[in-house]
Amino acid sequence: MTQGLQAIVDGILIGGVYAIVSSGLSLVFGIMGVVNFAHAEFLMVGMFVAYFAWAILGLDPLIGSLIALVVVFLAGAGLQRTLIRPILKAPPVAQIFLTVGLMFTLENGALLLFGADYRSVVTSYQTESLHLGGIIVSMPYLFAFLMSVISGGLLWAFMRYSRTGRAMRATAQDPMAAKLVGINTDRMHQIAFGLGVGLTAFGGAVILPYLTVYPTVGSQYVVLMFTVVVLGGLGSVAGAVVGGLAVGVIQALSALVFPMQLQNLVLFVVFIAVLALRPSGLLKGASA
Amino acid sequence: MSKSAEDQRSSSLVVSRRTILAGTGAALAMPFIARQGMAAAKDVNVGVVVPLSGANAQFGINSRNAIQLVADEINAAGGIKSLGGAKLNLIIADSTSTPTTAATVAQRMISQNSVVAVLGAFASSLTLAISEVTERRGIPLLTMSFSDVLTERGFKNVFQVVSKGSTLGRAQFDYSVALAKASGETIGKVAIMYEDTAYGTSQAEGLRQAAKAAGIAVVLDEAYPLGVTDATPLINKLRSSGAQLVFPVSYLNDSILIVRTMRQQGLDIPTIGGAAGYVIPDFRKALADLGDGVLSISPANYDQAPELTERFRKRFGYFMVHEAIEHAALTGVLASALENAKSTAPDALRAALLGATFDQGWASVMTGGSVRFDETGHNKNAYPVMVQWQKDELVTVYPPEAAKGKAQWSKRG
Amino acid sequence: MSLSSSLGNAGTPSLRTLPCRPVLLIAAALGMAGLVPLGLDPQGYTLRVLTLTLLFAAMAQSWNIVGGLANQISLGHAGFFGIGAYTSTILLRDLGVSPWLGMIAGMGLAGLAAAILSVPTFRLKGHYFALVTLAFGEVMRVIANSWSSVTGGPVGISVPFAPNSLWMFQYNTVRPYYYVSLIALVLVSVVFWRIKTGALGYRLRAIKENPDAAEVIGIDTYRAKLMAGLVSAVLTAALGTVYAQFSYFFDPDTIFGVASISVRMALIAIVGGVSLTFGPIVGAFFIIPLEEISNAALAGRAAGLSAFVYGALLIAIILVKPQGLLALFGDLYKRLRKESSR
Amino acid sequence: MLTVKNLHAAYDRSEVLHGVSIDVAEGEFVCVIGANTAGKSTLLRCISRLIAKASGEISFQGQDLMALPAHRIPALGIAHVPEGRHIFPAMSVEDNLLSGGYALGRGANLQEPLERIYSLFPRLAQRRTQFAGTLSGGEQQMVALGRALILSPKLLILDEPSHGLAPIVVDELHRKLVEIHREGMSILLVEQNVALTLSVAQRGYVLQSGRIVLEGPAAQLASDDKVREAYLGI
Repeated sequence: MTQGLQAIVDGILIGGVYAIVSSGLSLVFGIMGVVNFAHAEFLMVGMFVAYFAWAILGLDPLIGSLIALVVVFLAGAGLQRTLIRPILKAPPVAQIFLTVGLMFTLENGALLLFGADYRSVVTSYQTESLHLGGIIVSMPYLFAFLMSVISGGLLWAFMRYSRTGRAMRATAQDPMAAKLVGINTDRMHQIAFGLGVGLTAFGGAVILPYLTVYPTVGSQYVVLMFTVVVLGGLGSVAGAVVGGLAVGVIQALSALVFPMQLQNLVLFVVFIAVLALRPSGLLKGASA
Repeated sequence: MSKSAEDQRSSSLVVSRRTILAGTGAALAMPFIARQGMAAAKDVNVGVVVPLSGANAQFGINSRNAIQLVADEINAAGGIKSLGGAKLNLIIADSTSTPTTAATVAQRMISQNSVVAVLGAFASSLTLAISEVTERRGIPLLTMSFSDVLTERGFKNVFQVVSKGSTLGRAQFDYSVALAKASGETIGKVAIMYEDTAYGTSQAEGLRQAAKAAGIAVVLDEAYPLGVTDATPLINKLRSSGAQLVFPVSYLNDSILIVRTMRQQGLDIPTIGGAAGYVIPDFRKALADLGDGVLSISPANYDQAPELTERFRKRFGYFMVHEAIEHAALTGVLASALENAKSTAPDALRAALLGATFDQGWASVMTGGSVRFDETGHNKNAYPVMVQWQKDELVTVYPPEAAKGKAQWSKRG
Repeated sequence: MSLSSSLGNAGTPSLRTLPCRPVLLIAAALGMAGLVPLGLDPQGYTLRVLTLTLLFAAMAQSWNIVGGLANQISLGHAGFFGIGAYTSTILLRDLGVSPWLGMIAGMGLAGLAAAILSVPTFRLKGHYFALVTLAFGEVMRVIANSWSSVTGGPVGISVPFAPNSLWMFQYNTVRPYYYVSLIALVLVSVVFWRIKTGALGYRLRAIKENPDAAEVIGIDTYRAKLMAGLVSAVLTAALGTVYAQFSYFFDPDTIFGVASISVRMALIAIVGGVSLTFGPIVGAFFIIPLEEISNAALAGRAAGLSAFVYGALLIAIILVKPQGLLALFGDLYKRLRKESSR
Repeated sequence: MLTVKNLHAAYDRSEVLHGVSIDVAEGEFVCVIGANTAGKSTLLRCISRLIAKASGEISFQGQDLMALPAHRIPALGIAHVPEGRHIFPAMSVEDNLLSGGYALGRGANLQEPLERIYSLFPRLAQRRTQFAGTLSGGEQQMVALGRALILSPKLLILDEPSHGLAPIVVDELHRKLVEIHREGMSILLVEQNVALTLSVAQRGYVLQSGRIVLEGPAAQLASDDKVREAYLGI
């Protein structure tokens, strides 16, 4: 019983992080219709930014995450303009492979710039945990989860209530009509891409206190992020949240019954089954 | 330069002309490669195939650094004297993380650069793939990969300088039990956690065998996927297993995750790592004080030959990690063998590698102070050591003949 | 003026004889391809690279049946490739069965896997299809990695060493593998071309242009896609056996690799020109040597540089011509003609 | 206020408009009628700059529109209700309406115009929080119209607003248009429903295969024999 409860708690904590990391990917797809295979690399970039903010400026990664968000937002907006915008009307295969090329470039660019060292931060709370009854809640996970919840909430409010958020939703739902009401859809794409990769970088920064950063760290998350996003329904930020929590809990619970080795097998079987039954994800109809 | 190598070179030039005539894309590569091979007429070309990109890049870089250091020293001291002072000319290439590519790269070095031997390729899967090429071309492959299979297939041209994975696993177990006993603790229940890679599984098999032989219960025996994003489920299982010792066999990312998660959950049973992630400077940097006292098995350690390994630290700024030590030893062995063979012909070189005990210069940097290959090509003088993080240094604490410091068993690593 | 106009005129007759030109060209190329290895070191690097190029061209060509003709971007073809490689190698290792027979067994299993996979995927479109197939490849990898008693697990599996033998599909030199790969490429290309120009190709095109309209005029969408999927999977599995026999050793990460197999198969077809018969061939003769050149020229300098340059080149190709290299060559050809006729 | 001169436009390689010229004066209600493929929508899309491949002159109140990107047009006071409505289906009715005021800039007060729309279309007020995609066709057309009107444009462009609507709804819609026009807005209307269109507009153009073949006061067009034969089926 305690074990099951513990697994669910762990699953929710990690799932919240999956959600914020994946919602950026979903945002990019929802608004631009581009499947970005390089997306997980921005998680790596975010971790590096937060790492250097810690190593040079002495900032806790939870604060460094804001720097990561801003820096990667700007970089993403620039990349959108130079690389993504020219292929928005190209066939999907071309988009997929442009982003695959970007993935190679970012991963190996990081290797060239920072070397292959494994870096991680030392925080005061790295081994602390709360004991609630029989349940252990580790502090770094809890902080990462809370940061994710807060930023997820801010993203939701931004998309729902702000003028730019409304314009972004309009662009996603009907680009032509968006132009007709005076929305600069190019600008919206740029913001969406910047925000999408920025959020993922932010997610990377908040998990840095318990993880390690190295150039290929993004590759651990590629398949995971797509699983989350597709489970929730491509393009839906709310879906990414549901998908993230679902993946976290599935992983934690499957470890109780099956060997850890089969964790991803269980996940993918659930993934394929969900898509077979509900081809547009768990949250049908909801949109960015 | 030997006759056969000359032949190959001229044939490769013919080749390039024909392929250009044939108009294939591969022909574009030829001028580059042919020129590389031509650059150093009198040198002995040595192939270095290590991962320089992808997840294993760090280990590939460490290995390359060590090989470069040793080659530079040998060249500075006058090269291979029996070959008229020929210099070691390293042909370095990226194996990537794909065995096919690694094998192709090795093929290229043999065909285009006439390398006399190949060093590499850190990961066992890459080395196995390369060995299929070197064996068919009769070129010696010198490696520090752990895989048991490497020297158990009857291949004549594979030389493995380290203890095999299963030996490491057994030593990891036996040394730990001995250390526990020495501090008055009796071990009844242990846990094994390993990444589901060639390295993890073969070392876990060694641990399992040793536990069986010692009659000690393995209460958790769990493989997990390499590069997990969350170790919590694993540690939950460990906590409820009631093990007195844990043997995690993992690379750095997972090692750090495992140790941190254990500490967060207040679990401080002794942790005895399976080399890899537990014996590199980044481990200690990442965990700071948490890393202090952690034990690990290691196929070699820098405190065994400090006067040599300090040169590495001086040049590159970090202590000489085990894959660097082993690759340095291999380079030293290769140079000595070339010296003895007085020839770069593969047969002569193979004979020279098999015949002798290498205990001079960098060849002596391995545990036991020497290298001697048995008929399968395995270094029978190698044995693993138990090391412990004491402050920022890795100190050899077991077996007694190699120990440079005392094991702190009470300090719960 | 007179010179250029005469050049322009000279071009006209060759246009009239155009229909027979491709056949001649193909025959000449095949003849050349057949002769090339005779001038190369039979164990050498160039021959190995050429062999891999042909093999990857054949793989990309079989991917092209699903990815090009049926317009379903599969990113899980490594699943079928690995089934082929493992089936023949396990049968050879445990029962001594000839890899040629093992190849047929692997093709059967891959066909079965494709049929099963089609159930959850046939209704999925575009990105969803791509992602489910990606998951399929990963599922196969996890199974091969965990089922150690049969597959050898993460340690990998070696093809037992045997003397030269056609029946056991094992050779000490690269040359025979070159010819096997060449024949495989020709066969797969012929299958591709027959499908493309045949009834199935017509149906697939109709589905690609307008799936709803295709249903209305009585095309069984599921059947057409399933057929394409089956043929593609079966051919890919056969090539898996060829690969296993050629490389002698493989492990789950390699044979089921997302980047090294699945994405690369698709990438080669796309870079060359998707759904074109010569696209995968052009793509393979570009990508594989490009990987080699960048590794040979740059890997010794700085870690990651060669892979970085490779990625940047990919980006550049897609930005310059999203339709692929063949279209790019077509543009260049047109421009050259224009300039020479000016 | 709007002048289109010698406009050519093409999709891919085929030219759809071959030198079209029309104009709309301040406060005028102008319609363009023609067959399905005559190029009416293309003409309107050119004015809103949705089609890049166009040449000729388009000016609005002396400003050259050809030099501007699409998203800069609404701020000049031109609102375009596109064919097929193109509302934002997964946004609430109110968000749809508010999005119409985007061109007014960040600080604009949209509350007043919003109330005006609600009083014009009371049905929308009842459904303000509902997703627009869940409304009926007629209601969706109201949303599309309301989204254009919230801008208080000088020129309102409508493309087939009655398409696919029930006759009763169409009548109501046209009454609203007349009402809006009376309050001083210029209107440029494109419709299939020629009879109805000519009954509400003041002046009209007949577009045929990308060329203007006839123009004049609406009443005169409605009584023209060729128009009656070709479009009114009489």
